[in-house]
Amino acid sequence: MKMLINGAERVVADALRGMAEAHPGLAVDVDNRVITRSDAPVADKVALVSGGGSGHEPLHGGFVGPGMLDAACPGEVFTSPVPDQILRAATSVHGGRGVLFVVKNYTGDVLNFDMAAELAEDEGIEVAKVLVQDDVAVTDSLYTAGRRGTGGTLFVEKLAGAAAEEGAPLDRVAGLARRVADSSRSFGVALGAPSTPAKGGPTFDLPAGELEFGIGIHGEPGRERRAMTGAAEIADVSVAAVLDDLKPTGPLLVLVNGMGGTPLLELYGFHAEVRRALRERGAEVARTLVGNYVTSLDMAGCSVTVCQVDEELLRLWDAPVSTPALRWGR
Amino acid sequence: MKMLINGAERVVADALRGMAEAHPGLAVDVDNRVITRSDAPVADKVALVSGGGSGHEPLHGGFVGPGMLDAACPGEVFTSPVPDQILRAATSVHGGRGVLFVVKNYTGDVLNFDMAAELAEDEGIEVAKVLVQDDVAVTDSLYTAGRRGTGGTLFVEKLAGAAAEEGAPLDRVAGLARRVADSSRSFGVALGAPSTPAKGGPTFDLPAGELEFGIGIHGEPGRERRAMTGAAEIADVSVAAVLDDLKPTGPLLVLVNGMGGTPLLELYGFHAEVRRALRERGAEVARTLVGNYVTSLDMAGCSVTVCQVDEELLRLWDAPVSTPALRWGR
Amino acid sequence: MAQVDAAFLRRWLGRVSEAVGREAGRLTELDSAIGDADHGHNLRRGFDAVAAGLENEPPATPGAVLAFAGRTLISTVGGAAGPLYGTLLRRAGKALGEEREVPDERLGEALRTGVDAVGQLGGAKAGDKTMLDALLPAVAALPDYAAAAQAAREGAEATVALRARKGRASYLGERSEGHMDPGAASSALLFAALAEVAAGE
Amino acid sequence: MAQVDAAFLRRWLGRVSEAVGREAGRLTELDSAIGDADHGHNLRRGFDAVAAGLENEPPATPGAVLAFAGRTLISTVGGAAGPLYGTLLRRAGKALGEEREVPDERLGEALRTGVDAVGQLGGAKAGDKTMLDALLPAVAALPDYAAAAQAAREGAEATVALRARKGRASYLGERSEGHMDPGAASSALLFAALAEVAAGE
Ligand SMILES: Nc1ncnc2c1ncn2[C@@H]1O[C@H](COP(=O)(O)OP(=O)(O)O)[C@@H](O)[C@H]1O
Ligand SMILES: Nc1ncnc2c1ncn2[C@@H]1O[C@H](COP(=O)(O)OP(=O)(O)O)[C@@H](O)[C@H]1O
Ligand SMILES: [Mg+2]
Ligand SMILES: [Mg+2]
Ligand SMILES: [Mg+2]
Ligand SMILES: [Mg+2]
Repeated sequence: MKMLINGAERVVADALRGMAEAHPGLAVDVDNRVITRSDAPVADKVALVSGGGSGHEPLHGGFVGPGMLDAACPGEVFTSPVPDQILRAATSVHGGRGVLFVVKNYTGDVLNFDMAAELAEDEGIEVAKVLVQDDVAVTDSLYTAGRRGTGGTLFVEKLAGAAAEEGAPLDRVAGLARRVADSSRSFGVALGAPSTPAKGGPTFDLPAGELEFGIGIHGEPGRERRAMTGAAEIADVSVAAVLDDLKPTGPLLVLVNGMGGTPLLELYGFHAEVRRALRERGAEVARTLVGNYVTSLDMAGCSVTVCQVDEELLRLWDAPVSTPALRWGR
Repeated sequence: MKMLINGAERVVADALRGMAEAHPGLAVDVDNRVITRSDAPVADKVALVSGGGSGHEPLHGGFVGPGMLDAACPGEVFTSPVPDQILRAATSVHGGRGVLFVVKNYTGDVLNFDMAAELAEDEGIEVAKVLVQDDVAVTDSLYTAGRRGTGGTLFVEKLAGAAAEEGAPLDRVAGLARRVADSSRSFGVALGAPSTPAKGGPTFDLPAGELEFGIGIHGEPGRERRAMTGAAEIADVSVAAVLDDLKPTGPLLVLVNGMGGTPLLELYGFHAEVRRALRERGAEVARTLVGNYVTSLDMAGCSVTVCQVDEELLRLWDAPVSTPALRWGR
Repeated sequence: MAQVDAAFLRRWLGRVSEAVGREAGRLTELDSAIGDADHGHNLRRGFDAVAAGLENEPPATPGAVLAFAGRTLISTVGGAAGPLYGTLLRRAGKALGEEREVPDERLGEALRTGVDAVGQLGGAKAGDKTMLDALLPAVAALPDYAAAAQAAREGAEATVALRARKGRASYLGERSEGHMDPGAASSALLFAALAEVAAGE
Repeated sequence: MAQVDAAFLRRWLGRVSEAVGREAGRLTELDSAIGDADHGHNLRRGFDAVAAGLENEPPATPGAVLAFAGRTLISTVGGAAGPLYGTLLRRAGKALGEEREVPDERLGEALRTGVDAVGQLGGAKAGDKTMLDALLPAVAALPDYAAAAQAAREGAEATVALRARKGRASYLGERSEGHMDPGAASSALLFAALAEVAAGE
């Protein structure tokens, strides 16, 4: 598998150098692998720190900036960051009002962020944590590590980021973040496997006529293989999965997300089918995002995320945001 | 080859439906395949119309909005739009001060836009045309159809769009657009072929250890095959190709563009190498864009575009723009 | 046969539509080697529309049939081939005027006029590895339909060895050699269909 | 052999580093079947750092060697395995205290303490198809190093039939059956190396 890289070991460091030179609004500590707002620490503001394995770009580094994250810690490809790195991020953006860790629910992420939280508290920084676990493909039971965090992360980071920007205190920002996490549901489908630099090729084989349903964003195989089908049916299945679980009673934010290898042309067409399926089920859509936001390297496929919102959350969604990947208002 | 579609014939229509529901700032005429600013026609403003084959998203539809294009006409995948469609776009956005056609230099695009220009002039609309021909991989000689238009199109559309927004008359907007086109150079590399819906699979075979140098954005094979190499060398070759041709004497806009199938993680790493190569050659970089802007469906690969700017062009670059794919300022 | 009427030309274009439908995959395959893999599918869309339109409201004169077909190709095909083939037929139709029947020679002249217009519009010459390499020998052989079909086929075959100087195949430089030009291949289909319809009379 | 010192543990971890370097591809391959294809490469990065650190500034006590190794794994590996293996060694190191030599039994107890900490941190139990399925039988067999290595290997083999209940393999549900757990496989490497070093004494 050919890749546009200088070698598997250098991928993350090279990408950080490239981000540093691309975005004047970011300060990138390449050696310690921490991306912060260039104006951090912002005094008297709750700081948001997130992170996770690399390979999901623009998540999380592309969401650093006013109105969203204060810092992101990218780990190796598909590998959670280490506690030292998270601690460094927290200390460098802490503006005196505490830090919220936005953590996707994977064993590795949870363990490393928890260790970092202990270290940060040792240094006198108040830390709260929100766990994103929106992927309905995973049964949340004693028999699993719990639901994965995927597309819902974007909603949590945007809405909690907006609340922090407005000056809300840590408990309020954390409470709001948890409310958003609780109101988000995702479901993903893969048409092919991603190729990781470490493996040097696809992480699983997917025969020509088959799809993986209920995939994550780390090149894990999905819950189930099904025969290849069209965009309409994939949308029906995905929408049913998220709505049956969420049972929304109010308007939704909708993210139709590309996994990295699906052309935007196809993603827009898929979005049309998602909207049809939502309409058929009587769901009300307040805002939409279509694009590659929470990716899995070059995986062909897509995911649907919905988040039920009220007036406050909608206002926070519309609030200005200025990051490399999400930018509107002012 | 699996695709997230409902059938090859429906791809473009479905995508337009999906765009219509994704972007309230756009008005999409799905039947006639015309995407316009929802506030078009804007009175007393030169209108910018572009278009070309589909499969290059976000180009052009994603660049419709205040500060950039007034309308885009998407053709079938990799197929120029037809004159009727372009005419309809022109008439629906014409605000009384003429229309500028931004045309990528391909035989099909040139012929169809020229036919549309004749029809529009028959209807009393003043039309000017700028031809984008920035791809240095093609020798511009009697023995070719001339240089292709690729990444430079984004610069032309942004800068001319900003000039139009400021109220400049048609001859000024057209002159500026031509100046930008003349100052832009691109070079692209493919790590694999894209798959088109019509063909149902890759448009060319690329053996494991080889790269295509000097590719376009339509799945055409490149000028030359070379042995696979790392990001650093690919950057060296690309930067040398554009700089040797442009011989810049002033600051540059730089676009490090993904072709659709290369992960953003890799693209950032490649950007780092492009910047190194530019530095080594003494080039000055004023602004940068890294991402998938002018794509070739799911093709793995990248291109480098540079555009020499002066103070006026830099001011126009920084001017507000509000489109699905490019958005800043106000 | 010495005269052609509107029905004859409608039969021709109907048969072209069938042939292009059958061969769309092959034409797109040829275009994928040195182009952008759309030629067959574009032409199929266009000639389907032509055939459907001719069936719905059959024009009464040879000139009107060709003009209608040309306009339809221009507004449905796109790409390079749409305006080129569209112009060919539109100009040929114009040249035929309003008569209800024209002699073979007049059709031949009209098609030559159309092919000249293709040359003017696209700026290509014989040997540039384009549709003209099939079209030019074909119209030169008219009004002998069988000879025209053979000339078009041979002209298309001969493009294999050429280096492209026009269209997107020209981007490939010497790598364009060794492949048949897709537009020349579709032009051969056009004249094969013409010969078949003429032979069937 | 009845006593272990810092040099013994440094030899152990050096050999683990070699084994993980050799087997990184296989471990990542196992992780690609039911995980995210990084386990081998992550551990190699971590144990490379451990080996390099131990060479630069060799700690003088068995406890310090393990504590250093644990801290290094935590700050270089990431993912699930980093904190888990890191905690195992850090806790074991703590349990060994400051003595310069400890009997085999004390090392066994310390490693049992470490493995218990892994269970507490990750919340997994025997049979959940994790590294614990190799670690638990291994530390139970200590201080017999050879028996521990064999128990770890058999424990890893036995994970093939299990359905995962922890870690990302649990997302696969029944599809996780039929594959060896990568963490159990790397645990087997750890105890194989320990037995080799012990046998070499
Ligand atoms: N300038 C030209 N003059 C004549 N024929 C041309 C010219 N450019 C292209 N062609 C013909 O058009 C064919 C390609 O048609 P098509 O694939 O439909 O268009 P596109 O290249 O826009 O995708 C070529 O094979 C060639 O025969
Ligand atoms: N909760 C847990 N308890 C014990 N071991 C676990 C747990 N979760 C995962 N593991 C072990 O970690 C291994 C995966 O490690 P690694 O691939 O490095 O981490 P990640 O899953 O974060 O990519 C699994 O094979 C399993 O043995
Ligand atoms: Mg991992
Ligand atoms: Mg084309
Ligand atoms: Mg073509
Ligand atoms: Mg793993």
